[in-house]
Amino acid sequence: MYSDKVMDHFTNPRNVGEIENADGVGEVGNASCGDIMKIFLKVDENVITDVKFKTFGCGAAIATSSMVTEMAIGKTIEEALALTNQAVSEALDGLPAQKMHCSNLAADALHEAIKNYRGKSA
Amino acid sequence: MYSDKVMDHFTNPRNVGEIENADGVGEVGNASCGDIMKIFLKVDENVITDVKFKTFGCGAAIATSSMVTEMAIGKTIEEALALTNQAVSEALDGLPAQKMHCSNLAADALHEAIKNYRGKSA
Amino acid sequence: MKRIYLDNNATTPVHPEVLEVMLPFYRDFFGNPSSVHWAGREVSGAIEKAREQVAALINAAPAEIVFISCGSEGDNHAIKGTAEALRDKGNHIITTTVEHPAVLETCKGLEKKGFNITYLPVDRDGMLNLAELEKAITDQTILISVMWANNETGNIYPINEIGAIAAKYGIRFHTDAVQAVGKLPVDVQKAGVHLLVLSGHKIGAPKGVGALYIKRGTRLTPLLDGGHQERGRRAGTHNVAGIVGLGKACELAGEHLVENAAHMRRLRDKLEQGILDAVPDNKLNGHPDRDRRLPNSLNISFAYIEGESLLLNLDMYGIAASSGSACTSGSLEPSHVMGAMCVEVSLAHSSTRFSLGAETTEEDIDFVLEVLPATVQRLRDMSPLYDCKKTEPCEMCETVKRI
Amino acid sequence: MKRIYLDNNATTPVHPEVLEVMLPFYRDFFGNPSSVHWAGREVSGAIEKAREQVAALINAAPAEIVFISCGSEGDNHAIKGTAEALRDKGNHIITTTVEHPAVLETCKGLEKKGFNITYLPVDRDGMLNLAELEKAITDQTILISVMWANNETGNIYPINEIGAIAAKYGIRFHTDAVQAVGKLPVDVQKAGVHLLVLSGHKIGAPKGVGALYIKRGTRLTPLLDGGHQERGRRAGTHNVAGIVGLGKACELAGEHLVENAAHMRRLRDKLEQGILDAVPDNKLNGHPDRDRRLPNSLNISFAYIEGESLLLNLDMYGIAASSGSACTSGSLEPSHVMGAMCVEVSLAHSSTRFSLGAETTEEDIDFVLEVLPATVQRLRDMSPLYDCKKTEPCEMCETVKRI
Ligand SMILES: Cc1ncc(COP(=O)(O)O)c(C=O)c1O
Ligand SMILES: Cc1ncc(COP(=O)(O)O)c(C=O)c1O
Repeated sequence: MYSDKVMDHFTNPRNVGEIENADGVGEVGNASCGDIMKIFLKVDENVITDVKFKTFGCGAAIATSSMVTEMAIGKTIEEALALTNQAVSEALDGLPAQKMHCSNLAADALHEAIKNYRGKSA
Repeated sequence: MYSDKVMDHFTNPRNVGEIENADGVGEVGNASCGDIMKIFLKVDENVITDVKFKTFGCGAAIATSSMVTEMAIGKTIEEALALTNQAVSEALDGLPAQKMHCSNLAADALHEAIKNYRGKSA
Repeated sequence: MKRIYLDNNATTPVHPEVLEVMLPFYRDFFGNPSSVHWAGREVSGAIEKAREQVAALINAAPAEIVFISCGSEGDNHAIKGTAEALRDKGNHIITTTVEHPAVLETCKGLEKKGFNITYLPVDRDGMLNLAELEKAITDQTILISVMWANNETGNIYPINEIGAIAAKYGIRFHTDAVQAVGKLPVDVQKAGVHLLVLSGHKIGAPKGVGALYIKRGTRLTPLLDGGHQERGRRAGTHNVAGIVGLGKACELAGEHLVENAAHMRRLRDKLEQGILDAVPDNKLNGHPDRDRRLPNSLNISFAYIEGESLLLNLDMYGIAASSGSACTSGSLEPSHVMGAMCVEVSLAHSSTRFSLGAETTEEDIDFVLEVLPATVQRLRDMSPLYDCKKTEPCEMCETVKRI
Repeated sequence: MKRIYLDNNATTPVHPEVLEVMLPFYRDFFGNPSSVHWAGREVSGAIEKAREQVAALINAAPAEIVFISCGSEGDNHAIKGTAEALRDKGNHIITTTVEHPAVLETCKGLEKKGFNITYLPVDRDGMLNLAELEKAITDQTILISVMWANNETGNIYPINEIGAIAAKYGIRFHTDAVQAVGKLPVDVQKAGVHLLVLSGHKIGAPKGVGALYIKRGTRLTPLLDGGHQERGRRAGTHNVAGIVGLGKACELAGEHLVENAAHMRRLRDKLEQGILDAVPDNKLNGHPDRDRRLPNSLNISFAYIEGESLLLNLDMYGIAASSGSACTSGSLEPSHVMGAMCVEVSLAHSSTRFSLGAETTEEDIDFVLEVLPATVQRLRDMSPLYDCKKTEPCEMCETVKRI
């Protein structure tokens, strides 16, 4: 069902956890849908220096969360905002069709965290 | 589907044929039903001395025809009239349910032949 | 005793290669393809592979294939599902008088629910008049259902032409291709069909599995409601081994189509000619042009005798065939196909079908030709319809003789 | 890797003895049981023997058994067939909110056709209130459909009592016994049911075969119209090998019922107690009294984590289980059974079903108990719902915590 890349990120998720005193925190999803993703950011001079995540959800939700953290670290805020859910799923060699709707929200969570960061720093 | 007795009478039918100058001839059934039985009688002093049959029909029709000839030979007219289709099928160790309606008419054919004989001799 | 199986239109032996690919799914890979764990994953790929194999044989896309339990289910699904989905568009269905009971009885059931059914007649050769078909179309017509080939006579219907008529009027077209698949090239796109039914056990797959082709975009109400299997088009846990077997059987059927058809055709023609030559007072049922019948099918009536008793006699020689006699049909009437072709009733009762398979041999045919004439004669000698002028004139015999 | 199959409510492996009796019907006896020749006769007796074996397991008469292709077909047949046959008597059907989709979706379909359906609620343990059932009966009620045992929770419903209520009001009673047969004694006469469905692949027979018990005298419109098979009650060529396998599986199920149930019960209780003791923040789904659940079933939610990710983790250990999570149900909603029991939604997403089989071993259970607690903990450590007070208050967590 899942690609090897998805299974790799699911089995060995990167950057799990929280960042204390994060510069930005974003959360998307809800329990009725079965997926909640929370992203924590550290930003230094407009560059994302650290990202961590916590996710309640299925294999795809965990894998996309892990993948988005890897993709975001080192990017500028603007570059990170250009990251799409589609790009995340492509980086994972695709997701099953029925997972595209609910579990592919990691980029949204990242964007929420950036919004939260901008709100704070404004 | 068929009992051994039915198959025996079907494979080696007794008394197939016609009787020239028969004392009685009876025919029952019709082609749309798929079964036609014709019985020929020789009667001597109220005793059936010979019976022959010709049958167009399925295995059950042929076997019951054969059986009824065996059962009738040597019987008086009255005894032969008491022979029922049921008795014929029992003598064959039974017939499949769907065959009881259409193919179990041999005793009727015998009775028709007796009627024909009585009509002639009256 | 040697066994000669000439009833391949009733069912076929499971092909050894088909059984071989099925066995692992009984022994090791027993999971439910809907499951996410190893046991499910082991089998879900196999289902999709089979879907591709079935699709390839009929030139469909895999997503257009729905697995079902038998041909009858497919016909019920296609017709009832259309009736329900398109009820608002109309209540008229066109079919033929020679369809399989799975179509005819389904249509009769719909009549009770307010549908009008046109049952197109056939001529004495069992063929349709396409002008009549076209004339039968009304603005209420929601479905044309015509079989690709007839199971009793082997007659092949002009599916491409019917598809063109359906397309011209924008009417949905269903074809029961249970007898055509594996014996003829079947191309759903060329034929312009929206719904096509095939059944595994007619093509070397096991009994209990079949497929319904549903052209993309065809609104069809499911027959079995329930779980999400087959993308909501057919509920029920997949018959995994059966489906895998069906896939393999379709692959084999595609690979060997031309060669198998030629082989059966040659032997069928030999059998046909042999019988016509050796047994008097016969009547061929179906199209006299052998090109317009399935390459494996021969249906012939032997006047004055009844079919079941002939079958039983042939059976004693190890020869398996079938008959349109009431005695073998499960009903009180002889074959409705013979009736539709205006075959006289006692000839209908004697209609005998020989349907060959890829495994049929020359020796099989020779043996049938060796024993059949005397067997027919033996039964004729027992028949009151035969040569009955000797005794007294009989209206029945006259009818038969006229044919 | 060792494989531990704890998903027997989804499907079971084919019993080796079952496969053994099936194989001759793929290899040698391939005939169509409707045929009169040797090939047909070789198999028709086997079908009738299987019918007796199935009937014996549920205390029915063989003539009351109709072979079908799956449990879903049986539920559709029983309910739609009743709706059609008894439409003139009324248009009200009583069922429950926890039925299998094969019942629920069928009932939803009937609603569109003018039927009124009462979906009886269940309490938090998943049980029915029989007084409510009785109150729901109107003079329009034509059918009560209540499953014998639930596939997700294993809850056993009081079928005999429901049968008595149905009898009191002269209402037809259908029960989906797909999960009960083979795990509990099932006696159609004692239960007073008119229609009962069982499915082969849940009891060691292959997928693609099942049986519908139709009590003598029960008017039921067929779901599949066509040929005369099954005395007109179900058209379509018999799945001979599958039917033979189902017969054998029923025979084995009857012989080993008590011993298998005791074995599964002991191990299930060990697993249940072990999990309840070792994993905090859990919720048992289903009746707390283990006597009122199937002896093989355990359904439990682990707060803060989602079911599919737990399944995938267990799968990496070779453990096969299932979940009520939306991600495994094929729909966007978590299990309707959890919903009916008012299980809070995130707990519904984490509901995990372990269903044992006769082949489950003590070592299997020990291994699950060894790896499960750490696996749950690992996912909890990844979950924003777990221990989230550390960061900021979260309404969701509060909901979960309250359970
Ligand atoms: C209670 C219940 N009813 C019906 C079914 C449907 O059976 P099948 O999968 O054979 O169609 C199942 C199994 O999935 C079940 O557990
Ligand atoms: C033309 C045709 N349609 C439908 C069927 C029904 O197929 P099944 O026996 O698989 O239900 C058959 C076979 O009996 C057939 O020959």
